[in-house]
Amino acid sequence: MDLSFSPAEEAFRTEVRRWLASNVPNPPLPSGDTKDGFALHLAWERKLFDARYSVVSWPHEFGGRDASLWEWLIFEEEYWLAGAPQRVTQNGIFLLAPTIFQFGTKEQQHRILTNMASGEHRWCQGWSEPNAGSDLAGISSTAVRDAARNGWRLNGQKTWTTRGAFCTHLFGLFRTDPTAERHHGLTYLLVDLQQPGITVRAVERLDGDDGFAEVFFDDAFVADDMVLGDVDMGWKVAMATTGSERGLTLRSPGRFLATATKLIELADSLPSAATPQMKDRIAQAWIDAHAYRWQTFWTVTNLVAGGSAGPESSMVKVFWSELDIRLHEIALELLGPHAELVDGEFAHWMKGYQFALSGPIYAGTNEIQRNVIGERVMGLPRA
Amino acid sequence: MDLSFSPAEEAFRTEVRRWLASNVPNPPLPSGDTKDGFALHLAWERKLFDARYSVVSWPHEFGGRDASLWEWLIFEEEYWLAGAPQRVTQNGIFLLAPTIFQFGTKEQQHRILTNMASGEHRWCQGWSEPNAGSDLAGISSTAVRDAARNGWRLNGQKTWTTRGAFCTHLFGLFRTDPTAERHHGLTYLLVDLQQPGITVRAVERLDGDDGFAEVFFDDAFVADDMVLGDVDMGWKVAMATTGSERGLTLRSPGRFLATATKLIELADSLPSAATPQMKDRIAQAWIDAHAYRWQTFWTVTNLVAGGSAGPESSMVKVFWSELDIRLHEIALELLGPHAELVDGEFAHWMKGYQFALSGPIYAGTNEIQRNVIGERVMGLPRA
Amino acid sequence: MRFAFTDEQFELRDAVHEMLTQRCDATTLRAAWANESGRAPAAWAALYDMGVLDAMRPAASGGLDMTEVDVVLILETTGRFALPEPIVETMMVSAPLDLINADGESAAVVTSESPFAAWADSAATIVELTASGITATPRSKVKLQHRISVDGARRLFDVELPRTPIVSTEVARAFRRGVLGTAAQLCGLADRMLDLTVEYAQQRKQFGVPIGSFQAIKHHLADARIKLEFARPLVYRAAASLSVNHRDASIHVGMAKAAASDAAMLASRAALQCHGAIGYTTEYDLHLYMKRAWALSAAWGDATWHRQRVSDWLFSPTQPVVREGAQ
Amino acid sequence: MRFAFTDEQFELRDAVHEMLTQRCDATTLRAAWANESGRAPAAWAALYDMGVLDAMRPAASGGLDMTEVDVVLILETTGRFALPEPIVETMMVSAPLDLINADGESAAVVTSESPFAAWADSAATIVELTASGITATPRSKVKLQHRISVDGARRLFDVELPRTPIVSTEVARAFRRGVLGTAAQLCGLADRMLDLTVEYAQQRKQFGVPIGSFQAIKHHLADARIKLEFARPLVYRAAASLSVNHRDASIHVGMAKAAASDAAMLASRAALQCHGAIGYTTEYDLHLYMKRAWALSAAWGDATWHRQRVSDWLFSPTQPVVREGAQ
Repeated sequence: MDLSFSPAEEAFRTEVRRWLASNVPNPPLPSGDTKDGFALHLAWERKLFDARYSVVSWPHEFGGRDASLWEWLIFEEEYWLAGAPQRVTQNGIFLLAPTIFQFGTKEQQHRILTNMASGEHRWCQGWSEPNAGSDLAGISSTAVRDAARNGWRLNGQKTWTTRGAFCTHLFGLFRTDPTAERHHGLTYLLVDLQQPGITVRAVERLDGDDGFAEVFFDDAFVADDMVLGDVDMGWKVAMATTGSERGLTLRSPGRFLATATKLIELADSLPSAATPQMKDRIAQAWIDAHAYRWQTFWTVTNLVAGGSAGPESSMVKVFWSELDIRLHEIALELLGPHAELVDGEFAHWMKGYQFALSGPIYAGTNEIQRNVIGERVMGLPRA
Repeated sequence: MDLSFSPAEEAFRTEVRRWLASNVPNPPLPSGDTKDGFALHLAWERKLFDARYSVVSWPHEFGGRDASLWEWLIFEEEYWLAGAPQRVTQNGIFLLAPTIFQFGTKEQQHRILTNMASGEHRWCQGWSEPNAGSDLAGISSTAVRDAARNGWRLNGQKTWTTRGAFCTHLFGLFRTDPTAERHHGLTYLLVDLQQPGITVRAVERLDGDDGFAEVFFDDAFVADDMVLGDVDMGWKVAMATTGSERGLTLRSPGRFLATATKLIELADSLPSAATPQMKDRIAQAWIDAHAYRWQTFWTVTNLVAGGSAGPESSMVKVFWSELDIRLHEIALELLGPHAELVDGEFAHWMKGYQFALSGPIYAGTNEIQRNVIGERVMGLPRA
Repeated sequence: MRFAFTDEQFELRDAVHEMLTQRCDATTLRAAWANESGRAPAAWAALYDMGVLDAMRPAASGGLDMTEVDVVLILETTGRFALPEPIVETMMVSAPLDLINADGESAAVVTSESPFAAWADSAATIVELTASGITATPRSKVKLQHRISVDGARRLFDVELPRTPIVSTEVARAFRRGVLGTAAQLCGLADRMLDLTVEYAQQRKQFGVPIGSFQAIKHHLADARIKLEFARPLVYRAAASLSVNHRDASIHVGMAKAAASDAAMLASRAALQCHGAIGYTTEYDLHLYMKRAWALSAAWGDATWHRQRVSDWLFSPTQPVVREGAQ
Repeated sequence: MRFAFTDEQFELRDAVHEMLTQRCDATTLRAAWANESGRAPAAWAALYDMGVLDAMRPAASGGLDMTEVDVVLILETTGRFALPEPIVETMMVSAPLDLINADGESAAVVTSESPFAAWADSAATIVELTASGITATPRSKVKLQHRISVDGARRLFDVELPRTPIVSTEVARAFRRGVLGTAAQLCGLADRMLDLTVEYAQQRKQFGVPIGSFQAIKHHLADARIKLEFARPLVYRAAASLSVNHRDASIHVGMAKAAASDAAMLASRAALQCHGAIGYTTEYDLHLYMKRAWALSAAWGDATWHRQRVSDWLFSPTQPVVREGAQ
């Protein structure tokens, strides 16, 4: 057991910290879930890309640095501690890209990945449908073969598409075999949103930003070279992505360490509100943030040694999503009557609370995750 | 709305308080769930009976005082605040008696109730069986008609019978119609345990006392005049009892007010352990104990006005059982390394904690209660 | 002992309920988010016509001389509908002390626990509760600076008050009435959020069955419902204590607000989680009630603040036998 | 960065696991509850033969010179089996400082946080950790008074120590080792209780199905499992910090004990509730592990005590940038 980072890794940390110190936008950018804010974020992401900080863990040829998992974690810790902007391109980079690396052809990788890393193409996720939420296998949007044009015709509707209103492309599941049911006969398609036959309607999120979108398909077209993996085998491909969706957690310890640190600073700045009982809860949340960090180091050591992340990732998702809410609840209690303000110096705490509230809902509700933990981690019988 | 007690009620409170002050055993009696302790408790209950404090709410003819619900509540508050002994006859008095008042013949009432109130006969509950716990309708113990002797022959096994080892009689459900299933074909029988064909085996509880018993029936006999309600209609009768089992809560606010008061005194006696965060939790528990008191006053006012207690009693059961655990958890935390001791001045807290842990399990687990609340109080669909 | 409301008190509550069903539905709330005042004038006018605004005002000055017990159910109902009006500030805090006229005008109130004046720009009078007493200043003499609440209907303001004379020393009582009114509204909000969720869970299907049939959903909602059902009695009891000026009224009110704030927060968590993504959009109505619950649970002293006072009282050396607190 | 154990460390753990499977099953625990010493001599003898008792002792005095990282899994395993032996007191606290002989004798330890000496009547030496230093007194010179623990195997004693010289000033380190060892045992106990419960929930049927198929049971157990899986890394990390004498080792150990105590308490609640009445009897094995968990979660400083120290450290004015705490 060696809990120190190598000189090379520490050097990388220093380099990243320096670069961020002199480049992170100050004052912070407005929310990236509004039209204007999204544009500002794109400029920032372009800057990251030019400095090869957009996708550090990717191969050099796609704009990355071939960074190790450890370097990636170090980058993420520094990124969050520096208060750098949320990544508005994350759904492509963290959810789709791993799937493309795993299932995409070399040609697809070259055509798609670099444009994704640079922000040239922005990808949103098309999983949920009005009748397919927690029950993802309920998908009913269809893709019908159009042999004449060597592609597929899409019809149906996707919903809860994060930042769909600001994206250029969508990845999602469509039913290609109408006779098949549930998990069968689905295909994983990559769809250009900028074409006739597609209507995107922004949907306002709890915090008032247009963070969601509904996407309507009316005979939209997808060419064969935009099929990811085998036709009718989309479920297997998608599961790999939802796996890495929960795997997003791999990058987030830094996020909660940063929030815990800000929470301590907030308490220091509000001495009369920072009673011993509040400090006790802050200490617990800070301990939890570090528990998450070390649990991640444990997992990464295992991955580096060739292991793989299994259903345990469901435990991680429940843990961080509820920790995030606790961190913000404590902050709001410290703020007392100031908590409800969405203007002024403390506004980011209410904004953050509303964002945190989505954690136990998206990427598989925590209720679904607890079922998975009970059944696949602990071996309890299915209902 | 008038939240004051009448002069007569206050006078009753004073009378009860005086009597208890000069009669409550000091030092407290040992646990009533051991052979010797049970005997000492019986003597105490006899003393209560002689002073007509055993069953204050019962008619005078059965040893009571025809006390109003309010007087009963006042008595219970004073009883607990005086630190008087737990009632080892409570399962008869609080669970069976209400059913006998509702379903028993005049003859049965006269034959059974006074002996119950005096402790002459001690009644235990025969609900659960090895395969009928939360799923009470799974009962398989049988009662077969014995026309020659004008009665029934019992075979089977009951379990988790509280204080069964010290009781003289058992009330429970037996399957009289072997062809009927689940809730049908069950009959509510009153069984004399002191007869051949019955074996009682004490089962040690978490705290080491013989608080449970298994009761085995091997052609035991019950005469027709010990059938409560109609043959094969036992489920309806039993539900009335489990209703009042949760209704036990009607008497228990005093119990938790007393515990909360003792908890505050404990904190005062341990200044270094009584940190602001512990005091904060104590205040919350004290508030909860009073919430329970006033919720009870609300219910009683409604009952006095002719209303009836419905599935809401499931909410009460969940609330007090979890409050009881919280109260004791806080005490154990105040005691720190002394908490594990079961000798010395603080031992009653660990004893009380172990007792409290049974709350969410007996009388229908809190999981079952939450189902009931969801379905019958809130109107959510059954699974 | 009679811990229940009279038929008259229920009837008045029902009348207000019926009126608000007409004049304060979700559409009204969305209008309030968008309009200039953030208020629901039709509902306010009706409350004035019904005499509700002056219910607590002394008869001598044109009020109905009602008590906290008479109006607590009305306040709970205004919470149920998330009425975007300064009813607590006007009806509970100002009218009983004749700090405003009985002509339907409204008041805004600032205290150290609620430093932002809600709907102050449309108020006739700005009332301040200070340690030394109560002041009442015409809005025209007050400098207002708009602050933005997460609840789009709640128009908050920083106020700059000129030196003005103390008009009343009933600060403690006025504060308690404000706390009680807010606690009552929180119970109504919690109830409404749970109703919305039960309704949704009954019809929304996943895996071929209504999601309300899942044990996890049932238990989330059962826990929230339990919390609410044990907060309400504390609120009603606090109302009774205020109406008779009970020695420990401030403690009883604190117990009520702590319980009501916690109940409303738990209800909003359960409601949002059981709804899932739909509840996370502003197109769905839940957020209109949830954000009010967030705001009011922290206003007039949050749960932690009131619990601290109860704790200080319980552990004060001068505290008489604690059992007295039970009487 | 390599946050994992070596094959050798796992092998040693497995060897101890296998031995305890033979020599420390539930029958052994019940025997310990009943016998004179409260101990499991066969298991203790085997640990001595395996060199485990002297693993942390300097090689110079006949030990194996192992570190906290080498032994933390062993301690977790002794917790899994609720080994009724003073292994933490002997192996972690006393042997590393040569306070007892390397011949299989045992030590009892008293500190201000754990004032009762466990298994002191069968110990060779009574070790006391005081602010000024460590004392070690032969049992013959110590007055013992038996105290009864809820865990029938844990024989506790009030001790009356004669004045004896300080034999070591390594108090802080000895205390941290005791805390770490106890935290590791708590993880093992939690794991065992959850295994027992899953096994029971798989076979116990109600309403015609295994109770483990009910969502309420799954979610209780999932929550307990999550708590445990996020406590373990803190325990292993604390072991590493102790082994390199990390500047913040005391904080890391405190984080570990707070998390392990909470995890064990939650696991015992979930285990008992999911078992129902059967778990509430002493005829069933759960209580043997649950009562040890109750005792150890409070021993060597409970969660609240350690969290208080973390809090004091986090909020001390001299605290360097908190992010350093993350390194």
